Amino acid sequence: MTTRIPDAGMLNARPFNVRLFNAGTLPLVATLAIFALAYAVCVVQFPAMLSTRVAANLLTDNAFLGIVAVGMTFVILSGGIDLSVGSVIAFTGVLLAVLIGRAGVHPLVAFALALAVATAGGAVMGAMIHHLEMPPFIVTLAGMFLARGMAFVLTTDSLPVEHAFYATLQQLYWRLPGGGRLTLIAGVMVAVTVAGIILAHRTRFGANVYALGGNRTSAALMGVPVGATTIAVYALSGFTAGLAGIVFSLYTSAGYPLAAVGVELDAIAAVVIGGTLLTGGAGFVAGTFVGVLMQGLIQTYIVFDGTLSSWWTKIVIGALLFGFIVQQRALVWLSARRPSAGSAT
Amino acid sequence: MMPGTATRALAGALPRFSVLALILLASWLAFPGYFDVTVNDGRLYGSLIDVLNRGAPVAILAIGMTLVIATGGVDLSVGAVMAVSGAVAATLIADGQPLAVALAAALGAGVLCGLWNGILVAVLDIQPIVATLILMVTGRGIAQLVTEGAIVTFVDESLIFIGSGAVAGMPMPVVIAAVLAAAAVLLVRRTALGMFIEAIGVNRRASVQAGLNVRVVLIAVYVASGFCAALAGVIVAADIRGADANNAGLWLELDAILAVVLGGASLLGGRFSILMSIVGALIIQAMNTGILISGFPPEFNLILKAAIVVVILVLQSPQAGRIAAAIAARTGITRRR
Amino acid sequence: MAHPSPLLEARGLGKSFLGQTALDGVDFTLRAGEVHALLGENGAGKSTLVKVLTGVHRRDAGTILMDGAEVAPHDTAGAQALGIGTVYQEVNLLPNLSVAENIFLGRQPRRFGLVDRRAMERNTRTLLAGYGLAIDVAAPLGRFSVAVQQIVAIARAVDLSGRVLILDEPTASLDRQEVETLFAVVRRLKARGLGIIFITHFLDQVFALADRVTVLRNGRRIDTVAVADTDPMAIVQMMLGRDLEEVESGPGRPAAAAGAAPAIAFEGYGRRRSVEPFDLAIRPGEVIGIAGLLGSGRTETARLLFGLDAADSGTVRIDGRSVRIASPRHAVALGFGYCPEDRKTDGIVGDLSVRENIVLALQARRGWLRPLSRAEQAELADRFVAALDIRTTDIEKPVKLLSGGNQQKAVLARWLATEPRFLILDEPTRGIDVGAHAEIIRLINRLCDGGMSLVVISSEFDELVVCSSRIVVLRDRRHVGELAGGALTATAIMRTIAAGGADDRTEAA
Amino acid sequence: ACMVTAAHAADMTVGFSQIGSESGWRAAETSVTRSEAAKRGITLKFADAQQKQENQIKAIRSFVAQGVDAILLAPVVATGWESVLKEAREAEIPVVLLDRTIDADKSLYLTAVTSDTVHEGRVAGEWLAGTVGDKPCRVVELQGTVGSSPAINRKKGFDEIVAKHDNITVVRSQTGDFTRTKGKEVMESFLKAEDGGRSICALYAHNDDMAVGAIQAIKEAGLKPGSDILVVSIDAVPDIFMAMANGEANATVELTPNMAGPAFEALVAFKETGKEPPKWIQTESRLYTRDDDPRRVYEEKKGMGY
Ligand SMILES: Nc1ncnc2c1ncn2[C@@H]1O[C@H](COP(=O)(O)OP(=O)(O)OP(=O)(O)O)[C@@H](O)[C@H]1O
Ligand SMILES: Nc1ncnc2c1ncn2[C@@H]1O[C@H](COP(=O)(O)OP(=O)(O)OP(=O)(O)O)[C@@H](O)[C@H]1O
Ligand SMILES: [Mg+2]
Ligand SMILES: [Mg+2]
Repeated sequence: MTTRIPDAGMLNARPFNVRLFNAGTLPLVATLAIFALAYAVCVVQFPAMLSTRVAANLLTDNAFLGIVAVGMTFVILSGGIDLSVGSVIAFTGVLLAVLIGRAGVHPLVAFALALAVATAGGAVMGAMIHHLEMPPFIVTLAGMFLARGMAFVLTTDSLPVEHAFYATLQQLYWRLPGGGRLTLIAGVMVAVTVAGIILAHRTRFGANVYALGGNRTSAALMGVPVGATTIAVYALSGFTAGLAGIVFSLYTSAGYPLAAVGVELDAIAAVVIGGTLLTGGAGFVAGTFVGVLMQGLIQTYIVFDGTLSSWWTKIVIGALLFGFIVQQRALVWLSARRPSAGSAT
Repeated sequence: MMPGTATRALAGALPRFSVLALILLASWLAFPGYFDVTVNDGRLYGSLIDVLNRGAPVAILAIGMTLVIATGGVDLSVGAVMAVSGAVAATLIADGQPLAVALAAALGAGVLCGLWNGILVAVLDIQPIVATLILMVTGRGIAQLVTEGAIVTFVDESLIFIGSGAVAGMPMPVVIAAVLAAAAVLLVRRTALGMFIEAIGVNRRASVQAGLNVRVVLIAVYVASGFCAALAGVIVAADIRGADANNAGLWLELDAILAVVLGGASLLGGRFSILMSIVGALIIQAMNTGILISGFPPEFNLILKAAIVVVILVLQSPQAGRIAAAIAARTGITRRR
Repeated sequence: MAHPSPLLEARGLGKSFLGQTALDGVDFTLRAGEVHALLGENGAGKSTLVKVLTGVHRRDAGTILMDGAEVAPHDTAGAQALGIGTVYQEVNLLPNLSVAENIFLGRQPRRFGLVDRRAMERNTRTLLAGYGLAIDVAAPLGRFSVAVQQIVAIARAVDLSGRVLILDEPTASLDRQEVETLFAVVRRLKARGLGIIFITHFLDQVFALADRVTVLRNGRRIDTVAVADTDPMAIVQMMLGRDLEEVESGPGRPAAAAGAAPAIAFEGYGRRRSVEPFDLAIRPGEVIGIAGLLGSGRTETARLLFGLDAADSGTVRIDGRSVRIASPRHAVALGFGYCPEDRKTDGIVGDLSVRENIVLALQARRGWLRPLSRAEQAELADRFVAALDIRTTDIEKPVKLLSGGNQQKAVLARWLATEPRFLILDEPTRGIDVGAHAEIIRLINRLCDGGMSLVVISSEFDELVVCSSRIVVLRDRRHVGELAGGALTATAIMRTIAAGGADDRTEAA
Repeated sequence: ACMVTAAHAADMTVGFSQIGSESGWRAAETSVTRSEAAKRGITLKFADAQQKQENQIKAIRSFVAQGVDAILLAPVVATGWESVLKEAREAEIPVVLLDRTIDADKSLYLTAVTSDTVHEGRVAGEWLAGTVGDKPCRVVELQGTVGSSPAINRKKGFDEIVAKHDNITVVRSQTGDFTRTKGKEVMESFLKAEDGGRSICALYAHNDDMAVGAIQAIKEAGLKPGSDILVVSIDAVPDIFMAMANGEANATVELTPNMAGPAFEALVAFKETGKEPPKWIQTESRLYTRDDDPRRVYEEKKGMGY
């Protein structure tokens, strides 16, 4: 009997179905491949799109979205959702404009304050979700109303921000050959993404987030601090939303209560396009980054085309989105076909 | 119903109705005439009627949305589908087509949209939120394409009647919503559909292995949602005697989802109650009407909304439920669940 | 046990769920260096006791002491901090995380503050090697069978437990080798002075491993005795409160059915990368056992037969007509049924009531337009709750709130309710107590006499031998042999497996 | 004085960053712009920003990247354009603002073709003051989208006039989001709150669409819009003229959708002769009442793509 124990080991040693890449990273690979393909197609049609200018703009113009999407990725990985981010961006912008413009606070101080407020707001929502056991959807929807409402109370009009420091920050860019400029905020976005990747895949917190998304009760039974993690996740999302707000206010040097309407949906879309499951537990921050660029690319393509009416614009955006998703599905499906259990549905 | 489910249903209904009552009461305090209902040339007339009438479209959306959410999905496209169906109905009527044709085309368009969503979700296995996001963007474009961005106005009384007519004093939208709700409840509870939908929402793998035709059920719920959205779209267009492709149903998908969640359904799928979702829709509308009637400056609308939603949250949270149960127990009222 | 200083002690533990009492003044002591078996019928309160001890459930009454000092872990993390490692009944790991992450979740090795994957995976491999498991530890856990997952769960708990290890039915779907390995590990820990709580329904395992036994019935502690001073019959008597009338043992099903013509015939049936083509002819009233080691392809064979995985070779003929089984729906329509191995993910629909879970498959076959009335459903549910002795307060209780064994019974009931002509059972008696076990085997025998054919997959070779008329032996996803008549013995199965592997041992390595 | 070669209108490519298509008026502006460009043989690159400033900024950036000859910008909001317009200036591409000015250094754009939205509010207010004379008049106001500059300015202008007349008071003011549906819903609540509308003497709506919605609400409440309750609004879209023709509305202030015409004039002149146009080309805010043969105006405007 005992002689056969190693034998059993041998049996199991047969690497269970062998494949090109592990099903986990597959959506990411697919997303990347398709983005590359899409960009190539664009360039073929409009050679001008190859310029460093366009590439750099892609980063700069989507910086705030990219940043907020990183936070959103964590929320979605944990099996939740955060609808408040768009409003928080607007609120932060207005708050900064008021603090700097009216109260004459130095921008850096204002930044710190804004980040603190946004993070705290996120934490509060997380606490409500955990302790009141209420669906994230409603809690963050309330947050969405509140943040924009506060923005309106601060000002209904749009406030410009004139401050030497802002000007200098905006002038901070690295001119690429070919007229492109890698701006500060683009740098911030990339930095946040990298930080997100590390946080997600290289820390205990990250693992706990995935655990939560996988199965709350199991996670609890494995000793994951569910409450603390939930709160931390929404605090993080609040923080990135605040940071995105700062970036947006640098981007437009103004605070506007109607800014960033519907950004939450763009962010969620970017995350999901990036291959993260909305049900939580599976996905990649890197994928989100590509998802953001993908959306930016679609916008740029439309503008370059320049012949589309308002309605055709919408239709084409949808069509491109569809084409992209379907290709992604196809790729994943083709190489993810497994003979064994688990792929039941 | 078996005692078990009966009491469980009651336990679910209580907090929601009390929330609704609370909001109505608050509005009444803000505006004494709130509960007055008079008859004005054959139509019931009063704030309460407004709540029902204005709440009808979202309630109708919520019916379809409930089924979709029960399967663990979500339909972001309902707002856009409203715009499409409204546009189709208006343009056809404006071309002098008979009501029947216009209605058929409009609802047909909705069903097609639902079918599209359903196939994306059930066959291509795309995550519902993205799948329907596609139509959310495209749909409004299509609607504007139909109306060329203009507001198509019409004067056809038969269509207008659907929006602002009245049967036995009740505004038409309310009647339609009521009938649809009744039909939907019968459809899911008097057949096995309801159980299948819930089973799929709770454990799709197990449902497949039990021999359910999961794909067909999924497609069916999205079609239902599309149909409801189309109907709501026609009502909204008829109400303002014109199809506003740019704004019809804008952001209503959020209200619909909120209504369902307020109704107690989980976005992860599973147990659902169409009636509770409709109560959810009424809660939302009561809130909006209350804010309008209260006379606060509009800058505060969102803050009020947020405050109210938070209150609802606390009232409906299981925690509150437990506390209530404890109090009930102490005061001798035993509530078995 | 010379020095009876209780390591873990519980006094007068009480727990009730919404009016239903699950634990009622239970006293329990665990000594250092002992294996303490916890026995009882399904629904007796074993898992609840474990969950109360580890702080998953708030206790309503009673105190918990460790080394004589009162402790109050209010969640698993707290329990782990106290050195209590637990494998809960349902494999409670995270299918979306890698095997390594599952084992080291919350205590990952770190370098420069960052998780050191390489180290983590290295440690995992060495850890699992100790259980004869050499799998790709970077792959998501969900990709592995329940058996593999169970071993991983055990490995994690053992690694966590400094003082106490709690195992709630760890051997449910393990075969002899894994059980042996597990026992070896447990004995090592015992020697190290840990206290081990061991829940199982296999009495032979109790007598092989445990020092003392505590028996629960209806949430009450009946007695705690030293294994040395008792015998199986006595324990069964304590568990059931009555004597167990023995099931007729020996080669259970007469090969009599052998005469009849095969009703269902699979020929050259197989699927690439899954199960190599095989022939299987099933006669009415026949019970075919499928034996094999973990990963040998039993579950995959079952999935193939039921149309869950599409076969890419071979044909099926039913009563001579050749048919296509492209999906479970077809299979169900043809009168097939399938109790999956993993009741949690593939079986129960947790939030639905016991009633709904029982009627689900039947209703699915009738279609949505021909609903069973509430009355019919209730009647059906009541009948099977009685027949399989499913312990539940009422048939409207969400099935996820039932005890593990009772959930298993509910899934079985779902298929029996469809009165299938061909039923596939993958580890059917997983977590089912001796009393119910006997009941179920008797029921199945009756159905087979009524003409139902059966395929049973079980890691319990003895159980297979008892109830089947033929046994197909699998190895490495190949059908390597078939035993019938007098050849039906556990040892024969072992021999076939070993022999079947002989020729391709090199390929396996 | 930054252009080197004098281009001809014919071979001019102009990028047009439009806010979106949120209203009939906006659609009209777009189609008029297209036709005005076509008239002059200008190739128009059109970008719809879906109401998002970031999209408009993206659009301008890629116009610059494509090297268009000029850019038309209908800004969604007054602030936040400096940096991107600087980029345009560096690329020596003149920018013309449509229907809204921005608070930024005037050197950043060539000229702005807009109406004075505060003035529009004043015109509406003066009409009302003139009509009611010194009779007391309780006014309800339907505001545009909270925070949008037309809403803010049209309220500002109207309030200026109201302040001058003690007999006129704005008793209720809520937002109708510039849409018919909300206009109707809000008006319904106004009517309830002001005992069935009998105590309301006039409605001031920030745009015609809300007015049209409100008119229906008034009718359903059993009152006569246009006589029981005076209706004055802004934009002059066709449907309001139909309402006027039916005696259900009283006055509207025109906001012409033809902003591009003057803009192109200025651009062409600038490109050919290099002469700088004035920094602000104000379009007329004409008042229309029932005396202006609304039916005729309706017919005229119907074809303009409202
Ligand atoms: N969360 C819960 N809510 C309500 N009832 C519960 C809950 N958990 C367990 N029960 C009930 O408590 C009783 C004891 O359950 P428990 O899981 O402890 O049984 P068990 O001894 O582990 O049975 P098995 O051998 O089948 O695992 C059962 O009747 C079960 O229905
Ligand atoms: N050694 C292994 N490595 C990886 N996955 C495995 C292994 N063994 C089993 N599995 C997983 O378990 C599923 C069931 O496999 P299989 O049917 O071969 O197991 P089995 O023979 O039923 O034994 P058991 O069910 O006890 O694992 C397989 O589809 C596969 O996903
Ligand atoms: Mg148990
Ligand atoms: Mg198996």
